[in-house]
Amino acid sequence: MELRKSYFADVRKDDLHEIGQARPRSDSPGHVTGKTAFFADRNFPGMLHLKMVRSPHHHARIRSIDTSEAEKHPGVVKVLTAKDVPHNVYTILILIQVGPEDETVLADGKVRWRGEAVVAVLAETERAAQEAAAKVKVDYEVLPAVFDMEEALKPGAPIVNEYHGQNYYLYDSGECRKVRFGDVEAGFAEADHVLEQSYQSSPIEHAPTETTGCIVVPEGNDRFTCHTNTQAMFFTLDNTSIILQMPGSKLHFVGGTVGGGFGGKVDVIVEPIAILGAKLTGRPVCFVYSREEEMQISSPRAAEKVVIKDGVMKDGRIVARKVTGYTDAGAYSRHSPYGAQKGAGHYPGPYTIPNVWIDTYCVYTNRTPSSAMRGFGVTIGDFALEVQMDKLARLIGMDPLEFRFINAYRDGDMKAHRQPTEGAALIECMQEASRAANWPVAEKYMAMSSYVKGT
Amino acid sequence: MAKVPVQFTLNGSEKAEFIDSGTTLLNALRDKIGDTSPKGGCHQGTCGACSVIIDGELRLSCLTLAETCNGAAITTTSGLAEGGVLHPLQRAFLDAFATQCGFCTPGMIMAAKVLLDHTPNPSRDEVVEALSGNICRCTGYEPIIQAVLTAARANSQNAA
Amino acid sequence: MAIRRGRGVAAINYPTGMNLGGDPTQALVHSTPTGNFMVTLSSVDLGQGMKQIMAQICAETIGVPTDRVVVDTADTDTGPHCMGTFASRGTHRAGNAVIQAAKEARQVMLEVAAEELEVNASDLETDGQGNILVKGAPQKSISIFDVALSAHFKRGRSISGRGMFLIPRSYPEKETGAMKPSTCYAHACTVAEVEVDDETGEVTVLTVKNVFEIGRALNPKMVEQQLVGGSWMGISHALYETTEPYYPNRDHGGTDFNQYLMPGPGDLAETEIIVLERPSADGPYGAKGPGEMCANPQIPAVANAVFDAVGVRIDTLPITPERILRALKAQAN
Amino acid sequence: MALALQTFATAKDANGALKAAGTRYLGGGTLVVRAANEGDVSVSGLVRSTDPALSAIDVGGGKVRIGASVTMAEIARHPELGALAKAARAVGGPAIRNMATVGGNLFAPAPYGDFAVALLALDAAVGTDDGERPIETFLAGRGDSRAIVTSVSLTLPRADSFRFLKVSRVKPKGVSVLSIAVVLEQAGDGTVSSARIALGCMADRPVRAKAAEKALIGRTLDPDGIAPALAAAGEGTAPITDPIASAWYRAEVLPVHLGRLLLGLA
Repeated sequence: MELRKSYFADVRKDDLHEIGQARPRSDSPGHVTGKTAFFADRNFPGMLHLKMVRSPHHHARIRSIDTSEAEKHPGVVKVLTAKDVPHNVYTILILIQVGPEDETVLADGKVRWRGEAVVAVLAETERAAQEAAAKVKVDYEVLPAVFDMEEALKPGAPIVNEYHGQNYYLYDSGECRKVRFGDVEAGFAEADHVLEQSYQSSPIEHAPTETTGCIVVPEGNDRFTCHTNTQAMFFTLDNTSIILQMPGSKLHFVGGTVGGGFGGKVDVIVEPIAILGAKLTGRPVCFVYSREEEMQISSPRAAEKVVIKDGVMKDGRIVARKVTGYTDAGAYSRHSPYGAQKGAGHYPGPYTIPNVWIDTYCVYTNRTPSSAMRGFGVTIGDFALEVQMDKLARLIGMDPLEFRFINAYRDGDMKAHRQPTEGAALIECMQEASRAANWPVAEKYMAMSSYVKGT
Repeated sequence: MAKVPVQFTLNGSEKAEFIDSGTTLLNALRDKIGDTSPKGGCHQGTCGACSVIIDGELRLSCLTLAETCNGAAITTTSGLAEGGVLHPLQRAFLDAFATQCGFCTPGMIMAAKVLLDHTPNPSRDEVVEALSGNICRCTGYEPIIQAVLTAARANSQNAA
Repeated sequence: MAIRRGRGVAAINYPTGMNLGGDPTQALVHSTPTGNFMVTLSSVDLGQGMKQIMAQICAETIGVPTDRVVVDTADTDTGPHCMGTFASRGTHRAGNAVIQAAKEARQVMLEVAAEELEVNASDLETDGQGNILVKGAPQKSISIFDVALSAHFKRGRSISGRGMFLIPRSYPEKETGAMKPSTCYAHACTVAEVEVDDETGEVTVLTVKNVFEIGRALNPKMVEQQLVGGSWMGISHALYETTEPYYPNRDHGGTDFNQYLMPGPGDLAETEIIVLERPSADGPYGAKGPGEMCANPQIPAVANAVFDAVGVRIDTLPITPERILRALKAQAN
Repeated sequence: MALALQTFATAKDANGALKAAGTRYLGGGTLVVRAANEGDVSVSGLVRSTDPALSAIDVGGGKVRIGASVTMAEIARHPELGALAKAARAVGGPAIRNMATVGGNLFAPAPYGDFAVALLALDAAVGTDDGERPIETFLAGRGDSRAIVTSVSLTLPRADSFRFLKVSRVKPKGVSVLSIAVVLEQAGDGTVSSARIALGCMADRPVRAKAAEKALIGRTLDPDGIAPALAAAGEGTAPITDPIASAWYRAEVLPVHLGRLLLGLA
């Protein structure tokens, strides 16, 4: 890696003692000696193992659940169903008023994706929990399911989640988050070329080497210590407190040594049910995802569809951009309404375009609920935007890098969401990339600056 | 549940335990013996985080039943530093900033150690091959490869 | 058989912190009797090295070497609230909270030192080595060790501080979408060079040249860790990864690291990283969040390079050999 | 029922124990222990044998008998099994190769079982206490087999007559898109006098490409000469679809990779 100190030297103090120094990491000695203690590197006498009975169906009504055989299985200590969860509602973004409360901790009456948690089995050993889980009998009435976002948005599609009443999240702005800037239709009318293209992604897993999990220890004084690899301590504590209808003062979360997160450990999934198990049994409880669960049950990065329609002039200026984004939330919201609206704030990308129209939708389908991941709400949008930029440049016969210089945002430029650009540095990144990749551009672009408009 | 005796050396010291038959070496090491340096990243044999050295060979402790290790000599990453002095590989991982979350690190170091034990001056391709059963999600592998090559160079200089 | 070569470029920006703000983080800082400093947080280190970075930020602000700072974090009984580690917010939000707390502690430290040295606190400065000096008269000094002892046992002062950082929540205007998503943005431009086997659709990424602008590289080696690993993940996203290979069909989802595809150590592109620093107005020492955006530009850069190589557009991720081969066959017809 | 392991000194005794319901034979553990870890509760008893014959490699007279417990790593480093080394190294990473056995590989479902593909091309004989069977017969009925595999025997190929290719997405250790093993004999004029081609991932278990084998006879190993064989390569196959690749893709690239292998380009 090289630091190119020549850029922005006039606005940067470089005479610091500790900042800017490549100090060794304080945690590395623990890592290389195997002494770093991850949550699972603890062992408590009498610890129970929690295994989840999951839906084999994408969409089904639960007619009945029979846990009697499982409860009799040797080594089983407790079997939990929806009725055992004090406030059986997954409350993830309620603390910042995003909501919605559209998901249960354990399925109650219905399942809406293959893998949804239905019954939790707590046993002396993992094996006993697995064997007992196999003995839980759930009678399902299978319902029609929908997997394709376009199908889900059509009238008459199976309703994934009755909470919403339709297969999309309802924002205060309506069926989508909207950005309206300038007159996009006038821009298309004025443009030399109009190009509309559609982009698609598939769900992506964080795949941390350490799977999601926690160990809960009853402290004997009505308090519970939860050793967890959550990415957000109080987020998890406060949500658990609501779900378990338990004062937050009874909960003690310890973590902060995590075997990779990438956004996958932001969902508050394992802790509430494990703490409930510890409370009802008085025993330490370990609930850790198997690798299969991490890969297919934990929330992935959402699949997205992005439709971009651009009006571009022969001289390289983009004069209008309309973006319609669809985020496949799966069966429940989790963080997806937030992610979809983050996309609305990100489009039309780091370019100054006078006429912009953005709609971003959060769509429900019968698949594993998606949630946050590294680059949440932006990564797939950037793929779509930057491939579109390449297509536009070729459409007008312009070098793709030079085309970006022409449209790059600079300090003071008004963005579509009506914030003036501050601290821009796209131009300088492209100038340095031009040099590093030996991809020459015209001298006028190398002379540009993010500081001042116009060269 | 039938208990079976297991006895082996772990990092040079004798260990003897009664365990449930069918217990994996990974679980025996972590839960019974208290060596948590091998990590359970998948329990499928697909991530390498549980790698240990058994009688000089790299093995996956998650797929090895403990009772099949009677009489074996087992090495784990927790046993590499001698008298508080880091093994050259551990030193190289530190210096190369080759750890991020650290979860894969003990397994990576085991895989690298077996390589250097047999091939003191490996090529880059040999390092890549040696690490190929170990997943890292943070680093992009390059710093780890560089750490192993650096440790090999340090080894050969010490030997010279 | 033909191996065809192409290159592609992409440029991106990325917001630091939770979209629309409203995501607070707090920090507490106090000295021990011998002049070491404790930073207490509830933020989570995911492996990116937050603990180390917070120690360096605190050390810089107080004016001591980093090894005199201990970070105690992610314990809800001791650490004040943090929204969590996500949205490239850790360094920015917690870093600002630590600076505020450390400044408050530093002020008390200087006041105690001023009493010991019988000067005004405003006339004092730190040397970064653990000493407090009178500006312009460095021979007149006192060690932070002695200042902390004095504060504890002689003057009854708590060398401590509280920090809180909150970007006020922005609410999007319903009809226009007027809003403030973020206060600062990181930037990147990537050029990727690929080879495509036009009989099998297999792609080899030969080189990626990444330029990242991240505000401030607080610890350059740790920044490099993030950027190298992120660049690998970007390529991985472009060409390999998905839990649903036949999306929207739900079948054949991978359940292990053999089936969930990611580039192995034998698939690495030659990776070049160049870092620019335009300090952000509200970042801790100008830092922005580099952890997420570093994995984004490789995806379109690789996609564009594939087109440059073989003349087919794959607008669906991941860009698998199958998708390329199908497109090549369609193109041939 | 908790999992329990029984160890026997002879394969014969182990065979007896395997008659009990819910038992499986434990080889290297890469399949069986994994299944138990993943919550397969149908198996409660594991049986293994420490019979030294299972771990022996006997080379002589141009033939080799490999005990079923011999690992991929042992084959890969054996000085007289150089011809098989590439196929043995195609299995897993270093740790897996120290564990995965020849016997286990015969049971590995696609996309695993690359070494068995090589054994099929080499026309190995699979030994149990009941005697030896041709590998083709064995593979066809492997789901019904309860008897412990004790060995595989084969005639060692001349180095230049045996070719092996594994195609994977992830390097150097990824599971197969497909694997191909070819044993070729050529006449003095360079034309193919005999050919045996085995394919991995082109069905749920290794299969032969008999039409392609036939189409090679009398042909030379050049693009024109092998064209009929490539055209026939997929005949009788039913490629798997999995997270690695679809059946369509496997079928499309099989002739490409077979061609490269035959022309010495792979």
